[in-house]
Amino acid sequence: MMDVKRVISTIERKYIVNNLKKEERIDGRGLWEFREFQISTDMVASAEGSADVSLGESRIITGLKYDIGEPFPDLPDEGVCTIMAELLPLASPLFERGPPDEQSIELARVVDRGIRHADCVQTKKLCIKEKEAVYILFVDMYVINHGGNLIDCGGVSALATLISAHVPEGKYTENGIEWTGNYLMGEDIVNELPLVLTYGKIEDMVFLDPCLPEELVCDGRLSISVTEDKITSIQKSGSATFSMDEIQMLGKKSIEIGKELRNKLDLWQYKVKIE
Amino acid sequence: MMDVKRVISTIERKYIVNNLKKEERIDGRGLWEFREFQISTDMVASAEGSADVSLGESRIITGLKYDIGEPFPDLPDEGVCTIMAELLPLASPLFERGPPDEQSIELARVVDRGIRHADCVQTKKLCIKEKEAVYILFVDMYVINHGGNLIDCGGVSALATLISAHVPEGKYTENGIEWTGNYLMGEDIVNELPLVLTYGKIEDMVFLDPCLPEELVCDGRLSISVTEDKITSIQKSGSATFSMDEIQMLGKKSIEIGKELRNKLDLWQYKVKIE
Amino acid sequence: MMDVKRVISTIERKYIVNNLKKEERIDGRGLWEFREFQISTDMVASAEGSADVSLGESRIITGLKYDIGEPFPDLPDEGVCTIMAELLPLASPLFERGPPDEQSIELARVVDRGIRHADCVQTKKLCIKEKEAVYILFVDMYVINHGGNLIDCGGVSALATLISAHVPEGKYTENGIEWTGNYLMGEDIVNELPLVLTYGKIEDMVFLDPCLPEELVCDGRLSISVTEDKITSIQKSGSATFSMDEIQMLGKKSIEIGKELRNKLDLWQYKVKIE
Amino acid sequence: MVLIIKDEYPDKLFREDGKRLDGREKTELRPLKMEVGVIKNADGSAYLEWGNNKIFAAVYGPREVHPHHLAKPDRGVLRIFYRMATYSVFDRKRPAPGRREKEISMIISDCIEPVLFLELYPGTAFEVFIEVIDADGGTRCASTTVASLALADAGVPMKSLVTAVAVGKIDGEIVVDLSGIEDKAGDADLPLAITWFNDELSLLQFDGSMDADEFDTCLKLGKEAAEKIYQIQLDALRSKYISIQESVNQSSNTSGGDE
Amino acid sequence: MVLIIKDEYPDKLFREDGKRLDGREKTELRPLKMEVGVIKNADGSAYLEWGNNKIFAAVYGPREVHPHHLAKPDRGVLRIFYRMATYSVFDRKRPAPGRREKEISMIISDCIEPVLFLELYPGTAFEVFIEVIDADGGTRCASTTVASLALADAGVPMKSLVTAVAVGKIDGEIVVDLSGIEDKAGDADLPLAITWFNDELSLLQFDGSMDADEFDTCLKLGKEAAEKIYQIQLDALRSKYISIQESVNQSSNTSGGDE
Amino acid sequence: MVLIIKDEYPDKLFREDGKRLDGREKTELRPLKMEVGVIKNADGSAYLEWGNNKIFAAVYGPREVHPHHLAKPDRGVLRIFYRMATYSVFDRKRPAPGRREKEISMIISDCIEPVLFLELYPGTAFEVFIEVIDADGGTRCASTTVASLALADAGVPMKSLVTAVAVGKIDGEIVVDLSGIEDKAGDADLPLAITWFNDELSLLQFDGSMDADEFDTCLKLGKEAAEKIYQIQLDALRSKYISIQESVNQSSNTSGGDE
Repeated sequence: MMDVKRVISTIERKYIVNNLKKEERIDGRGLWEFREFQISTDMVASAEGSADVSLGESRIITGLKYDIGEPFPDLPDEGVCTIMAELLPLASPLFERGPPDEQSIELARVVDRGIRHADCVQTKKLCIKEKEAVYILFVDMYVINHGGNLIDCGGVSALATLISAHVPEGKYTENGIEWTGNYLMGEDIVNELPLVLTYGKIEDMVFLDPCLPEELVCDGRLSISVTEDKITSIQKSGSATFSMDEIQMLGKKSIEIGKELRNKLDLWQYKVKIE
Repeated sequence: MMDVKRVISTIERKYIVNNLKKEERIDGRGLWEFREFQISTDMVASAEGSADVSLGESRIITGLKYDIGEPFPDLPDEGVCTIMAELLPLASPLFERGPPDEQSIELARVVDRGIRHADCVQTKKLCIKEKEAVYILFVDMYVINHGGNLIDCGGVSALATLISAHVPEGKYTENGIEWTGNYLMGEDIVNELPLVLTYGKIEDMVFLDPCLPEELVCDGRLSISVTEDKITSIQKSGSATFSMDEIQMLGKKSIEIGKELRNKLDLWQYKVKIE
Repeated sequence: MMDVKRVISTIERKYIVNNLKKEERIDGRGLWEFREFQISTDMVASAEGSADVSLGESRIITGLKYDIGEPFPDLPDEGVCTIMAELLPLASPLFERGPPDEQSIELARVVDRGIRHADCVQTKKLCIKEKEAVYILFVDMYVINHGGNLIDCGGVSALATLISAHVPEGKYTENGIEWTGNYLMGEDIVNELPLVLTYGKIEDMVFLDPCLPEELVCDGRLSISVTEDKITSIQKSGSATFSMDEIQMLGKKSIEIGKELRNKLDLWQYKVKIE
Repeated sequence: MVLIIKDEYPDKLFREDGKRLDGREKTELRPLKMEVGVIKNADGSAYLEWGNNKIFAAVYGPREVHPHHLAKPDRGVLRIFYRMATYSVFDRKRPAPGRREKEISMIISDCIEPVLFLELYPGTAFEVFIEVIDADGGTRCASTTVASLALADAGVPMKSLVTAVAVGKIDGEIVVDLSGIEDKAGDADLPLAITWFNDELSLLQFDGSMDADEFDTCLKLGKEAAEKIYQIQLDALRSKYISIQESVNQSSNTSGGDE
Repeated sequence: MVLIIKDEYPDKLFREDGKRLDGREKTELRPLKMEVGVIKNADGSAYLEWGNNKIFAAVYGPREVHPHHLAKPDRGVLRIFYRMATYSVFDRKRPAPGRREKEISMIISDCIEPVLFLELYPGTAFEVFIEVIDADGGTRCASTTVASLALADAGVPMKSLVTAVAVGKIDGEIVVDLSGIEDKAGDADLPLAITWFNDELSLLQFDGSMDADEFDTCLKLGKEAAEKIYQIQLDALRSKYISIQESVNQSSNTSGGDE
Repeated sequence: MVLIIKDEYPDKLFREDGKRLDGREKTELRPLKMEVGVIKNADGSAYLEWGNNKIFAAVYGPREVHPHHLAKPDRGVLRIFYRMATYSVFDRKRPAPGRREKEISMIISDCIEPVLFLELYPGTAFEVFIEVIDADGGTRCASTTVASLALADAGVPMKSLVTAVAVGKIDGEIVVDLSGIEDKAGDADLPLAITWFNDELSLLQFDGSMDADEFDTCLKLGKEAAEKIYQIQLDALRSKYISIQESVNQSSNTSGGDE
């Protein structure tokens, strides 16, 4: 496995670095440019929401299931949304079989944190009866092809899945929780639209949305989640270090690029219509 | 481990094949002949039913335990019968320690499926109170010696165990489930007597009840479960392929041989008597 | 790992044995002498009781947590005290990562058994309401440095932890279990003070409290738990065998040395005072 | 606690007009679509939609076997890893692979192995990863069919493709290609697979209750259905070849070839 | 939910006539039966019935150690795997081996190792698998006893057999060979094992509360009981030898030897 | 069932006098104490108390990597194992290491790796075991700080120490070094670490909601706080050196050196 990485390192690293020094990317993009997003939603009939999102050659298929459980004692009127990710060995010779590894956990966690602190999921609307019954949403991401920067692909995938959700609405009665015949959809579940932006760093060069060859040779990454005008989450990974100035610059840039991407993707179009 | 298999392959395969071509078995049997069954039952004092069954040199000791639980929501008035199998490393140098492997799962599943679709276990009689309390029977098979064709040995072992069962009869009361002092036994639990018959295939030759050397060199197996006049389950395993004609012939033959074996074994004799 | 042990074996075993033959220990102690105990308690703010105990270079930090659960059906008015031990890889190059290994299980079990049969923990005082609610105490031992004879160090560590306990006292009410504002402390929880004494055996020589080099080369160990005048538990480990005479001698000696140690340690001083 | 949604298992699995609930005739297949080369990182891959089933298969190999002790000195091994996404079924599946997934993996492996020349690849493994994204009855047949296609896409030498389909009994009648609801509410299920190089069955399972005559009918109908599916597999391979052809032609056009 | 069966722990563990509930005297053993060579595939094996205990032991080795890092370059290793069948106890045991089973395995291993010449088998393992089919108190002693017999049956060089038995205290009286009910309702339990080559104890455990005198009595009674069991072990080995002898004689007779 | 203790999360996290609940100013650190060489068996070790946090770190290496396949032929690997004692938190933690512990281990590893010269140790590992005995907010920063100290104590060549501290927002105000209660009831948490050799950040996490200006303030205050902690780390290393010095002097005195 790691041999692949090493071979790429020695051959491609120089080439990638030399390009970056000229502010060029190996796939022709500018330093602050995303690859193309492709999105389709609600294509999984068994799920109560789903999205198939590609970012360049990275592809993640996400689905939503729900359960009804008791709320946490300290949040008696709030539902719960959990994010899981699996880097399927189907998706890359770099991924191994077995229980979720560190990379899978990181993917789920960074996407989760970007959402959690952004007032994205309307947890209070996911309460059926205080202290008794709330929705638990499971947003499960499966990586189908690994083309680099799974985090940003996963962030959009999770968000599109939540927006496409159609969860049967329950009413608390003496006999249990009965279906009203309606569904919780779109803004019943989602409020803010946080996006996560990931930057690679090689030597002293920083760039947005690393593709796979860049990701394999980079020293580290920084993922920043943003809403319309706030930073809601940051995660550094890898052995790179960042200067204070770089961090401040990337914070501001993320809010700015996030705004553009949010407009371009127009995720609310993925709300489903049920007659 | 696998070395054993390989060594046998090269030395014995030819010998076995040559014999089969003359419609002879290495242990002198005919192509459609079972080895001897030996059965004793209810010898485990801690179990609510048990059987020690040998088929040639294969030996499986099976016990029954019960629990009381809630029924599945879609079958509110039916008890549950689960089958487990463990290929103990005690039984053969071919078996490894660790959680149940594919072979153990296959043994349990084929025996289970033969029973499940044959109206064998009287699941409705295992209901104590609809929607509230049903019996869960655990039929656990332990392989003590591996002499080939564990499936057919296990099938008889599970059936004899169920027939020998003596499960305390519970009555639903306000204070819980109380023992009536009686037991569920024999036909309270078992109705039909399905048997499973396993055939080996080497090259284009098919034969009943493979012994261990035959099993180790054969290309594949076909297990067919039958009641008095119906086929209730089939499982092919291994890399052999079977022609349509072979399959049809084996289906008819299984019903026929099953009838003989059922008469010979006379399994109802193992119903226990409790004064 | 085991290489370390083997190297020590060949080099040090002779030296240790030769010394023992002259009734001398490599650290200058007599055959029936303990190394120094150092004890401090209640230093973990998050725990409801804790102790940091060193025996020579062995060091174990133990903490107490509690939960409230249902009693076992056959002991409806008794709380439960469980002991766990973990040999942290932090503590020695001999310890490996992973789930508790045999040595950890042994440490926990021997300490547990010494306590269990000695009328040490006042399980009846840990009952809040018969059949409904009892305390479950978790006494968890972490080995911070391994200097030999973890068992005797752990025994004192567990006992000091229990004595230092301050568990919120619960009262059963219609609305659940409410805190009375008081704590269960000291003799509310502990009655007898059992101590465990471990002996090493090399060839035909027996000695108290093996230090690490002695433990690594010895043929076996014998741990004896004693109260004021009774033996309450014995555990032999390793491949040494003991003659009847040796066993009888060690039984008597343990009661005697236990008495001295109990006086010297004066464990009741570690009861906490809460104003 | 569960949300109570009145259970909608139909009383009958045939409509008044004699057709099945989804409008099919007894021997009609559900809509079926296949594509190869869908996962760039894999040595070969395929995607299938069959009714509401949506399944990916990716092939890696021949490559080193992990753990090593599973390697065989005299031949290659075929390892199938069948997995279902948590959201592919009505009640969320637990994330860890379960018993059932391991069992189906083994069945698919036994079913495909006869068409491979594993003796040519000693010490190595072909690993086929199958991910069921959406499940709607018959996933083991659909997975076998798509996995066989992915192996062909990977250029692994094969004696033939393998094609699988289920026949079954619903409301006492024999039908082919059970849908999810027919599978659950039906009386019997008989998945089979055909290895075309010898026209034999490499998968045969059965659960239900049938006499010998019914059983013979099932086998006959199963083979007929498999033949139709086989054509769709071949088309999927051909269309990749064609699209490569076209892109070659196109690029020679664009680059101004002298036709 | 559980089925409520009134609990039948007796108030007293002695009958009016001074005998134990199963009619035994204080120093009397439960019925005890052993047989060797019961598992054909194993290098050596033994079966034991002791009261309601029913236990198999099988020996494989000397053979390669898996995983390799457990092998020792300068000696063989003895690996004991003690397991209980799910149905061998009143409440069904969970199928996976638990903590207790691992602990007892280690105890039995420590107990038997002193009689082996492991230094003669560097890099290899003797693996002893013990399966408790029915449990009725004292399974660790019974398992030690039957495992030692299986090793002898395997022809593994041994300094002597090992024999184990429990002594205990019930209703304040010291008795040998506790039954299941005496074990649960009794006051103290002291399993011990004797390695006959040096007449020492290789297993010694104790849980209860005893003063030094009681303890001495236990040791004495334990040794006396072990001596009786040892004879039964020896008989089991002899009867195999005899039956081999007989079959040899018989076959030479049948084949018409010239006596 | 749980014992109902009225929850005592305060409404406000500042007192009337403008100080924090534990009496600190906004930019004041909790009491902080470090010591090296506390675990004799380790190649290097350190202990830290920071508020109520109590944390041990031990370093082993360079040593062989288990399992072998994690070794890298061209450089050493740094492996961090962060663990919390079951009793280090309010609700007993489950004994097995959880997801969160693995995640924090990875974060700490990424954070410390930049100061090491791993390329000098091909094929080997430095393993750092961190045990949180008592937890009180900010354990990842405290663990990073104490692990870096333990590596220095082990004599591992380093470009510089690493120092970590959290900045956060409580009741709308930015403060440094969040206590446990501030962490739980506060609005935002921003742990960072500084690698002194290049004055850059090797750890940066953030959860909360801040605009760009607030964020800049956090970074500034974080760096100032880290500088104070760095001095305490240096003191801990110096005092070991001094105590070695003293004991050397002392022993030369006692042995009657000729000063």
